[in-house]
Amino acid sequence: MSRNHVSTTVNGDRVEFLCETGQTLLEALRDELRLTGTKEGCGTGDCGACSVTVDGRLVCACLMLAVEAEGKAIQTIEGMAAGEALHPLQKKFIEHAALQCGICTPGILIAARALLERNPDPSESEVRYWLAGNLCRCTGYHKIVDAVLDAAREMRGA
Amino acid sequence: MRYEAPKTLEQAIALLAGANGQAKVLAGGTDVLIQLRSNRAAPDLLVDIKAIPEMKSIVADAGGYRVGAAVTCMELIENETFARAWPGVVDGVKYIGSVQVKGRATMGGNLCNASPAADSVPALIAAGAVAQIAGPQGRREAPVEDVVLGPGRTSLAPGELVVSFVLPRRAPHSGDAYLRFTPRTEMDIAVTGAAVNLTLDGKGVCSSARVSLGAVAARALLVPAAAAALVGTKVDEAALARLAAAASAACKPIDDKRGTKEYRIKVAGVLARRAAKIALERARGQG
Amino acid sequence: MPTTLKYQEKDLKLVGTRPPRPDGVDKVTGRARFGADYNLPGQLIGKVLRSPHAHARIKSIDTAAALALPGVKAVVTRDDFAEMPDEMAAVGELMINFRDVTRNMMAREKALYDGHPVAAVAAVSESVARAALALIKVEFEVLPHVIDVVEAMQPGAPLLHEDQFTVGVKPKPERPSNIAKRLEFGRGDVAAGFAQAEVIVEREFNTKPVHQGYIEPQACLASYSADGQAELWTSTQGHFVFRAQCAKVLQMEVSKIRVTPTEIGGGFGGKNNIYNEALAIALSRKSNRPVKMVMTREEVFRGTGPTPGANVKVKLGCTRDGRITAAQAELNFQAGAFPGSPVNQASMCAFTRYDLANVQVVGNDVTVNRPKVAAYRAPGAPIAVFGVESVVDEMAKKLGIDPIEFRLKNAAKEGTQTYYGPRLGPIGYIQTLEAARAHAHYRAPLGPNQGRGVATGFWFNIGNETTCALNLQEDGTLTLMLGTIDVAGGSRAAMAMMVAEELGIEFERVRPVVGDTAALGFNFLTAGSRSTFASGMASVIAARQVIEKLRARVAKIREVPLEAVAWKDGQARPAEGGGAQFAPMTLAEIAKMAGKTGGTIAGHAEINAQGAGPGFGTHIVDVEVDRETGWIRILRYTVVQDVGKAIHPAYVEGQLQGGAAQGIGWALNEEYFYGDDGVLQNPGFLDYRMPVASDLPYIDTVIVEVPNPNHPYGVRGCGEVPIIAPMAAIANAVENAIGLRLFAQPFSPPRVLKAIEDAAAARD
Amino acid sequence: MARVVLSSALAPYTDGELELELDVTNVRQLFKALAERYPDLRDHLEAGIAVAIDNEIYQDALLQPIAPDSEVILITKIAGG
Repeated sequence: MSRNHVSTTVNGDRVEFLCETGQTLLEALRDELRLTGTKEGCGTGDCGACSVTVDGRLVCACLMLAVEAEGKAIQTIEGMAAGEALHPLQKKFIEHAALQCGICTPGILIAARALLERNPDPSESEVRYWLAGNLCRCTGYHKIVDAVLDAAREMRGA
Repeated sequence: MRYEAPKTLEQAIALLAGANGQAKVLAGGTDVLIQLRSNRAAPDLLVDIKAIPEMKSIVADAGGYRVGAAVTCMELIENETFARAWPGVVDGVKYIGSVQVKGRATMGGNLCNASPAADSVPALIAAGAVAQIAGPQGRREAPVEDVVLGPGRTSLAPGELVVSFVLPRRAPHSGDAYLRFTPRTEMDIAVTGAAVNLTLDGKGVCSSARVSLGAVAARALLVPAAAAALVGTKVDEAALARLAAAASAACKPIDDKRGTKEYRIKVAGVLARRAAKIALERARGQG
Repeated sequence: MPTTLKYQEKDLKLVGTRPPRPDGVDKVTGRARFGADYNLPGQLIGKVLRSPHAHARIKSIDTAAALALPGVKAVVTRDDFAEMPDEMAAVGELMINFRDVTRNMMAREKALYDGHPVAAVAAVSESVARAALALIKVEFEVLPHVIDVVEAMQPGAPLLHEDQFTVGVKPKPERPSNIAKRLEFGRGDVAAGFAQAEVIVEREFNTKPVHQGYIEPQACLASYSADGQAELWTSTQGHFVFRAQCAKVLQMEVSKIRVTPTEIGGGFGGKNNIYNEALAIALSRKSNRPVKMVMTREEVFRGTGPTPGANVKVKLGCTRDGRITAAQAELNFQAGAFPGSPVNQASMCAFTRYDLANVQVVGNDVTVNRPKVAAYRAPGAPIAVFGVESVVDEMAKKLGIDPIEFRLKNAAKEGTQTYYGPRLGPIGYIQTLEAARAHAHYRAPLGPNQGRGVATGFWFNIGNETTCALNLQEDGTLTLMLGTIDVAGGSRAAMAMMVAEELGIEFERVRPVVGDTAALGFNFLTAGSRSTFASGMASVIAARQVIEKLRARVAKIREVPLEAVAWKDGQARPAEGGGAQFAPMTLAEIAKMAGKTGGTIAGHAEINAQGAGPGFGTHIVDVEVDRETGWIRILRYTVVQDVGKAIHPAYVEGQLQGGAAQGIGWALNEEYFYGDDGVLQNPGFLDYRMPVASDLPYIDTVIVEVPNPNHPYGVRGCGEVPIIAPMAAIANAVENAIGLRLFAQPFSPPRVLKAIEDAAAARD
Repeated sequence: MARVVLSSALAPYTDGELELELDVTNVRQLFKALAERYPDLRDHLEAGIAVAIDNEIYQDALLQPIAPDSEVILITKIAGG
């Protein structure tokens, strides 16, 4: 099977990899680049565990082919903290007990950051609808919503 | 399986034509990748059309709009002037999947995937949108309601693809709306959908209307009888009741995991009525 | 050291506070490693071929073409696993019929459900493995199937097991049946009780199977070496239990298998038993390469355990003044392809919230053509309670008594005789009812088409086999090695908090980790809401052992009598009235000297924890019903629960909220939807419809703390009770909103609208 | 003699007998005596019986003492999710 060569940027680093045409970005991240922080919960775009941003746009990595990453800028959970300094969302998730098993957490953090970049002051309802693509089975979402709202408050300096 | 990302429409058409029907167009990929994964599709060639500028642009054109078939749902939602002109079309687009899915999914893909439950299609039909189609034989146009024939089947000839959608110039006092019913608030497939597009005259009387229903037949339906219930009325309760009855009467649904026949028929009428009320408010609010 | 520590009230510094969980940073940075995140050099990818039929005889399996495909390294089928005797065998605490385990893992004579494994391959890549599956030829003889529990109980229904005769019926039946077991619980005389009743309500309910819905699919990695030793990394609720099951079906010695548990992406009971693990070891043994197996979401739905669908009949008799005189229920539960539904526990949970003189509960465990049930959070209880609490609510309404008042009139309390055996010890049921009645939610105004519902739940909670080790490190920090999986609830944090509280040191100085199966002796699953209770008990025992050793060491170092040394605030100090003065020693100072004064200091505990305290909860929910579409919106939700003691209140709240959310999903939309061919139609998240964030409101929590006398901090356990009441509470709220009672779960819009229209038609 | 009460769920295995007195001093002796008296019950004892001794439930506690004046109730074992 001939493989495609892809050059792309992941969390600011130039990377190259080979992939089969049918391989998804999620598979390339996890299996070729060993960035396993992005999770697979369904493989069909229904759970959001594989949320990443591509050129700033929030997407499911399972619904994008790896070959389509050519020349793009990808952000994954591994690039969210600045060195040792956690992103405010990461800090608030720990502080608010907004994670339990943690399998949905990377995807929810990436999605929440994308929300706050567009809307620094979302309402509870806006947070809930924006995160509707991210399933969590442990928390009932209560503490996740609180953590996002609190992070937004802190990031606004309010 | 080969992957190509042509930069021009001509190249894309040539690739599709040269693949003897074993090629698949890749726009947002939110349906195609699932088909690949489940072995429901096994093409030799994927033609990614997202590098073609014409298919990625939103152009205001003589009062109307031309929306590239590969424009993502999020790009369209974020285009505020388009959303003001065609809020009902944006309603439909907003219902498609999650924010993540909308970051990739396109109206072109939503149409050509040919699901009877596609959320943007009834809204486009009600809007009177025309699909611009290109293929080995050149370009042609078709009303959106004529593109899909049934589940998974379109009227596109081999090698043809939808390039863009043209939405007409808006008359004053016009409004459109799309509503769908799903058990969950988000992340669901329409059990039934209804789109209403109407224009009022200076006295508030409905001068023209188009009504379209989704997920109640093998493809999205244009329902002239439902529209006729509104035209010539002030869209009052009696007219809305006739609209609902006509909408329900037009349904030819199936029973499946997403809903029963009876349910779809009943709710199609309810949604048509509710969508008409929203369209009416929007028309009244428009200069 | 005793294996049970009694509750002692004392001033607490750490227990009851909210420190950050030790697994938090790894989980927010993507560094935490779950089942699918483990890889080994040279690993193969394993994939399973599954039956496309609900019921079919397997006439032949031809794997030659698959084996011939380049890149395929091994194939296993039924022929690769030994026949197991039809008898119950102990796996630690669990009694399992290994004849069934081997058949569920890999079909033998027959495929018994859509998704039943038939063969497995290991190949160099995912795509080669998938291609190999397509090359395996299986000759099926399709048989009639049965999924509905009532149909399966009828004489003449298609039989899953031709040699299955109903247990629990005397004399032994002459004909085989899908009813694997009948059981009956009773107390008093129900006929006399109903004769005393002035009002009787009798209703029938039906529920569909629902899945645990953990977001992480089952995933494991196995490596079998030529010397007969195997290593397994897997996402599990009990690595010791998985080891035992693998050893048994692979006929290996237990100590030859070392299981390392990964972070687990949700379990809820669904990861209590092996699926791919033994297949992965078998494939690794055959291929001499490590084998990784990760399920797809579709495989999770088709192949792993949902909870039963059920048919439930409930009859309640009452006096006009609201005293229950008799209670009766029949619970018919789908077991799936093999016996073992939780109908037993469900029977015991059905009425235990009430103080009843006359009770009868009959349960039937019924085999049907769908995956074998797995445990799901308070297994079976929500199903029974949906029926019972609906009938209780209807009774209260008939009598014109407030639903909480009615429950209080009949509430179980300390000393209440249960119908399944013992009297209840100290419990907090009445306290939860009173807290709910006092809550602002209970009095808040409601709008049109809105209604409020109340329901309550009970779960036993359990103890069981537990071990741990607490090692003082040379710098005075401690490592707490636990043998129970932290399935999500934050039990690592809770255990470390209890240890730090005992030792009088900062939480951060205790590092809790979950050890592999070689590090500790046997531990039962994290299940039954037992972990913080039992592992907490073990951790406290270990901590007290460490304190005793620290005191003894300091006595030697300072050359004073043992009685002269007290342990307080993380230091050895002169005991008041101990008669000797000496310079206090901190933990760090002792640790530094430990090696030169007799060796390092450690505590450990190996217990079978007894004395779990039952948990009770009361839920309040407000709904709004769209009469034109049948859509139910959850407007407000409050969970009140007695947890004994909340070691880490935020994590307890998380359990209460998460359990309620699962219960809401169960009530509203979740169901296994089968076609006429017995094939599952909705094996994906899209059409299975678990609640998303926009489907739910905030879920308020009220924590009630009535200490369990059999735990040093009063812990009861809290994970299971919150899923029990939501279905009934929502049904009761809908009834209050639109005057219509729902008898079939899920309360999906088409069903609710049909009920509304049928009721309207009946009125006309 | 300890007073032994069997959960009604066990009636099919004891010909309906649900209460008896036994001279036993721990759970292992109790199970042995019951198995001798009710052969049909033997498999169920092994397969999942818990005992409540004076209303405290014990699972898998063969050596748990039973006092002469104890009330012992046999119930089915409880697992969970």
